[in-house]
Amino acid sequence: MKNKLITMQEAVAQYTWDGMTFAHGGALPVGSDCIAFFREMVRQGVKNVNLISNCNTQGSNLLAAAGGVARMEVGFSGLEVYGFANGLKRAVESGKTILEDYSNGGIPNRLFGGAMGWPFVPTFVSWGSDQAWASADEPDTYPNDKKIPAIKDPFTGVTMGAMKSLNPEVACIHVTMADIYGNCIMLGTEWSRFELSRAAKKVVIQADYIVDTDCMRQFPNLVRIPDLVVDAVVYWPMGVWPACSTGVYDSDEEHMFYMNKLLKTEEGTVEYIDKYVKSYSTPEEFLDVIGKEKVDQLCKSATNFLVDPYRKWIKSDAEIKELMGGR
Amino acid sequence: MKNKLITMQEAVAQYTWDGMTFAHGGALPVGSDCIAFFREMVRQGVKNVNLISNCNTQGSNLLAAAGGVARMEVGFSGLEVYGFANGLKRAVESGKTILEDYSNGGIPNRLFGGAMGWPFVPTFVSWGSDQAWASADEPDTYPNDKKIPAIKDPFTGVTMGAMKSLNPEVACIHVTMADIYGNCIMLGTEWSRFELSRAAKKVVIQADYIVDTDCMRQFPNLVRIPDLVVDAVVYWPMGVWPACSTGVYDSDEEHMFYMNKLLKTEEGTVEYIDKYVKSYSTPEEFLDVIGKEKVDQLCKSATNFLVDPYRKWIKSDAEIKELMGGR
Amino acid sequence: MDYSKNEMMAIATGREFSDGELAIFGVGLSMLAGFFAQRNHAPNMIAFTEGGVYGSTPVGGLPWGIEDNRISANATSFTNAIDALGMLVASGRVDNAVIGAAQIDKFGNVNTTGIWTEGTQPWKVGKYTLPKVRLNGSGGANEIAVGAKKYIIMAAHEKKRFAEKVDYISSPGYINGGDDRKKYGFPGGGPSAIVTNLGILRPDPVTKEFYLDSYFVFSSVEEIIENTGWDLKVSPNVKMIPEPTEKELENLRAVDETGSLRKK
Amino acid sequence: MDYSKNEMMAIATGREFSDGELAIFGVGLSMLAGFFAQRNHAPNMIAFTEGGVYGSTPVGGLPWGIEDNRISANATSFTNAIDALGMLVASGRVDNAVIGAAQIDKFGNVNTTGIWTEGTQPWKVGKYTLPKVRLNGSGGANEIAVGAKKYIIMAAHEKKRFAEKVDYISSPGYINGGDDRKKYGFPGGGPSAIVTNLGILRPDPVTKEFYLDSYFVFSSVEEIIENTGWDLKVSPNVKMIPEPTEKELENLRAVDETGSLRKK
Repeated sequence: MKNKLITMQEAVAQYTWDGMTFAHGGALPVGSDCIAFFREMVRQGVKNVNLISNCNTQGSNLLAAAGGVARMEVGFSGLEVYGFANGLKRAVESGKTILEDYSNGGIPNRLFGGAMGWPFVPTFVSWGSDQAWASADEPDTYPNDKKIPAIKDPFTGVTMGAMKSLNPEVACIHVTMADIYGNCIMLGTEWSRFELSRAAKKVVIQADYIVDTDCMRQFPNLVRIPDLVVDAVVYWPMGVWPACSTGVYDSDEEHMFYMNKLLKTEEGTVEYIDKYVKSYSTPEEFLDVIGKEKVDQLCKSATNFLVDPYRKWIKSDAEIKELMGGR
Repeated sequence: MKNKLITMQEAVAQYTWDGMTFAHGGALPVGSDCIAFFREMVRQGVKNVNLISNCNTQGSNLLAAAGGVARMEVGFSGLEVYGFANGLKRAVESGKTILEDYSNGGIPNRLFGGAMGWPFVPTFVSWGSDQAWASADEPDTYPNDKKIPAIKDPFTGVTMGAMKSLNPEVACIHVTMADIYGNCIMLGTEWSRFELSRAAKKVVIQADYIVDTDCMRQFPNLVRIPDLVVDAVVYWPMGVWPACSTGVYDSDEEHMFYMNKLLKTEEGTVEYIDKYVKSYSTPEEFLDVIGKEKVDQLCKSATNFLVDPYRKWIKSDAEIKELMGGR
Repeated sequence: MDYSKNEMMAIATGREFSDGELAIFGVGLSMLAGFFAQRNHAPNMIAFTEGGVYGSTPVGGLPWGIEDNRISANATSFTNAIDALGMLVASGRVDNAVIGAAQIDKFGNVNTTGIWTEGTQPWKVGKYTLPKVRLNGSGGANEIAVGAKKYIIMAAHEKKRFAEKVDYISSPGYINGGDDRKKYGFPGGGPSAIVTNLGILRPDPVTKEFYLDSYFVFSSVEEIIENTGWDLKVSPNVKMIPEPTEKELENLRAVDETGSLRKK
Repeated sequence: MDYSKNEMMAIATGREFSDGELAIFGVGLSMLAGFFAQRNHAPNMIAFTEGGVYGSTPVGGLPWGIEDNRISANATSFTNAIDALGMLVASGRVDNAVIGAAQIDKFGNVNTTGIWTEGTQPWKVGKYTLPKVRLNGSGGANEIAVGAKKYIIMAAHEKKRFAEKVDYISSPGYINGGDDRKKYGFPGGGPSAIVTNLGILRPDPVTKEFYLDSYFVFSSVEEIIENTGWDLKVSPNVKMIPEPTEKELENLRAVDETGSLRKK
């Protein structure tokens, strides 16, 4: 098995392109999405992306604010208690982003179908609602019978819906720990990351920690994403900031509000990108941008004890540099 | 949450009955099935059982040999390298047990569908084969178009099969560790135990170890079966014997062959039941029946290190007795 | 007694939960109402979040989201969305739940997706135009609407929110009323109550149109009718909802540590 | 050189694997052939078992089953059947695999379910009677047959096993030949070879009927025809399969620690 560690710049350069279908996260708005990967997508100016989002997060909010999202299939487009996602909301209301609505359970089911090689999944979810009848992709037909067409259960005769399975071209998935081959451990709910890692054609991992493979051999039942479905691994501390990574850091409430406020306008978005996207290139510089004091504060989480069993296998920055072979 | 610890005798008395639909294991033939629970079913003389078996194991082999299995839906009816399952084979060839064939992936998919509340799951598996065309339940129709009826994918027009979902009345699932509320940790592949624990209407857990709930709070990502889907917990060491429980004991090769040899005939089955089913009533007596030397030998497994992180939370027999409240 | 309208609403919602139920809560008001019920009168209620977080209670304040560390610090199990929303909720297994609504109609259909300029709603013009205001989408509320044995809708009682027909059905209630849910095969039973800051509406057993069941001491039948956008029927037995007891208030405030419900 | 027929068969099977392939093996002969290939010429082959056991190699001898502790002692990941058989195999993701057969027919259909008294097979009498001999069922072989990009069938070459038509199709090959797989929408490509203790058969690119491609130094075209229950076509380029090289034998025997293949 080969060493798959690459830099964030390399990962975005190799695994993203204009017009791609990109799935992210498999996480909730305040949960473990690959926000750092999104920042780099914005920096490299990826455009016209078809997003497969379980939920919106600050990552998709940022990319949409920057005008990079052509289309998005999503279960929840807000930021939970942080309110509406202003960047995305602006893009949708102006018609820049076409938003196709599903539900929080619907997207994981569609990814499950894609992972299984099924062309569709049967569903009662979204059925009998405007999530089935209204389609932003086919706006001129209402009620629409093609987005979630009817299918008859051959055993009971009940008519239910069929949802199209999803096989995104690329997914970036945040995990707590990965080894250099791509074996991954997630702490906290895995939300839809398991099925996403199998449904996507290419998978890039963004990890809080790089750990030795011995950690995986001690806890193989925790390795829900095995190396064989992973194409690249990026080490990026605080990669979910300003949201939280269970066990590692809490969400930055102040920055969540601040970021969302700036994304409300085009000028604010430019300002945000200058300050928090273009202002660094290495993980070390990224931590400086957040600020040492803030990082230390956020990394004191009531969930820290969850990482304790694995600490002895965590690689130091110096060890990781060596594993990166001078990249 | 209530203390769900009960004895094996109570579990079988409360959760099994003649004519029931019973699912077991979600395990492979040499893997973690609830063999001890099957022994008690045989002792209590449960009859006419409709088995939902992912694979046959020594448990279903024994119950079938004893004449307790009316019908079985199964993906694999053998014992892997240990050969044919003689008790089951005899019951099938004599017409005592109706065996309805699926595949090893088909049964988990059907349990998944049952857990999801879908009436069916789409399938290419079993499709275009005699697993679809031949039905032991409806022997007079061949080719059969009702066992796995055709369904058309509304997106591509491809015709595929629909498999009926499964919601067994009761499942017994073996796990490595459980707390008294039914939170469970499995070591080794979980095979189809996750979806089985959600598809079954009642779930009884058979555990190698009882651990403190603090263990679950330290490793919540390992708790793939949470308390809320569990009805009862039975503590039963060596409960998978003569097959293996990853991390705890290896399979007893000698007894695997010996047991299977006896189950080949009715007389042998009676002998086996006398010696290895009716000869004990407590876990302690059960270990005596296996023999201390043999137990010690089997419990020296190359997989033992997998249990190390959890040892400090394992309850002693004395503590468990107290938790059982004098049962 | 001194309490806020929001506290009354949370307590009235909490009273809809019975001991022993399997329940799912969202963040915010819904979680407060649920944990209040558990503390007050339903100690054996089993609650989880759609994040697949089991056995936990909030630590350090109300969570900002259902995957927030504040709800993950003392969990006994973490699984995933397919498990929590699919196997436990959409499947028909959950007994009770709470969802919110930006707009709601007389058959209990909920809109959390978008507000359209009057006359441009998809169901009126037969096509999908851009909403004037994009809301957040259904999240896991659609699963609850489809699968929960019953559930409660919480909403601020205003005329523009209580519409004859919602602009967009994000989470289906009784759709066009009567038996309409049957047509869709939903495992769940539909909404059992709409609890607002003014009172409680319940569905007619046959037509499934929501009528006024009860009001608070600080509201009235007239006020509720005025603030409802459809021709609201009133139960012949319409009654006043008992004020919070001291014990209820004490338990609610123990859950609402930061006093978020007292503010208004 | 001194080697057994079973060793030749395992090596011939192993040669069908290329470096870098994602492969799934069963227990026994299949696993030996696979691990031999990995050691001998396909170091970057990624292998797993249908048990959802990843990254492991056998410890303490060949496993008795795919969930045996002997294959679980040094895994990097344990998942489940839906993942291994559904998401990786049936979905069409796996490159190559090996399955066994108790009975096989000219279109590569495999029977591992039962042997019927001649004339009572379901497809002959239009009903399902009891098999004379109950076999083990398909296990995960059906998933491989449906989903693997290609796969190899290993079988003992005997006339009664190599039938015009199998009693029961447990794992579909090319069904009735030609394009027949297309009718069923299978993601996988079908069997690429039947490797026996006498030689190798391959499917005709158009008719999908298996013809004799090659034989071993210790067998012959005639012997193979005699031991085949259908009118076996022989390739105009039929050739002898090269004997094992010293390196191949060394690598096979390193994998077959207990010498199980040498015994016969």
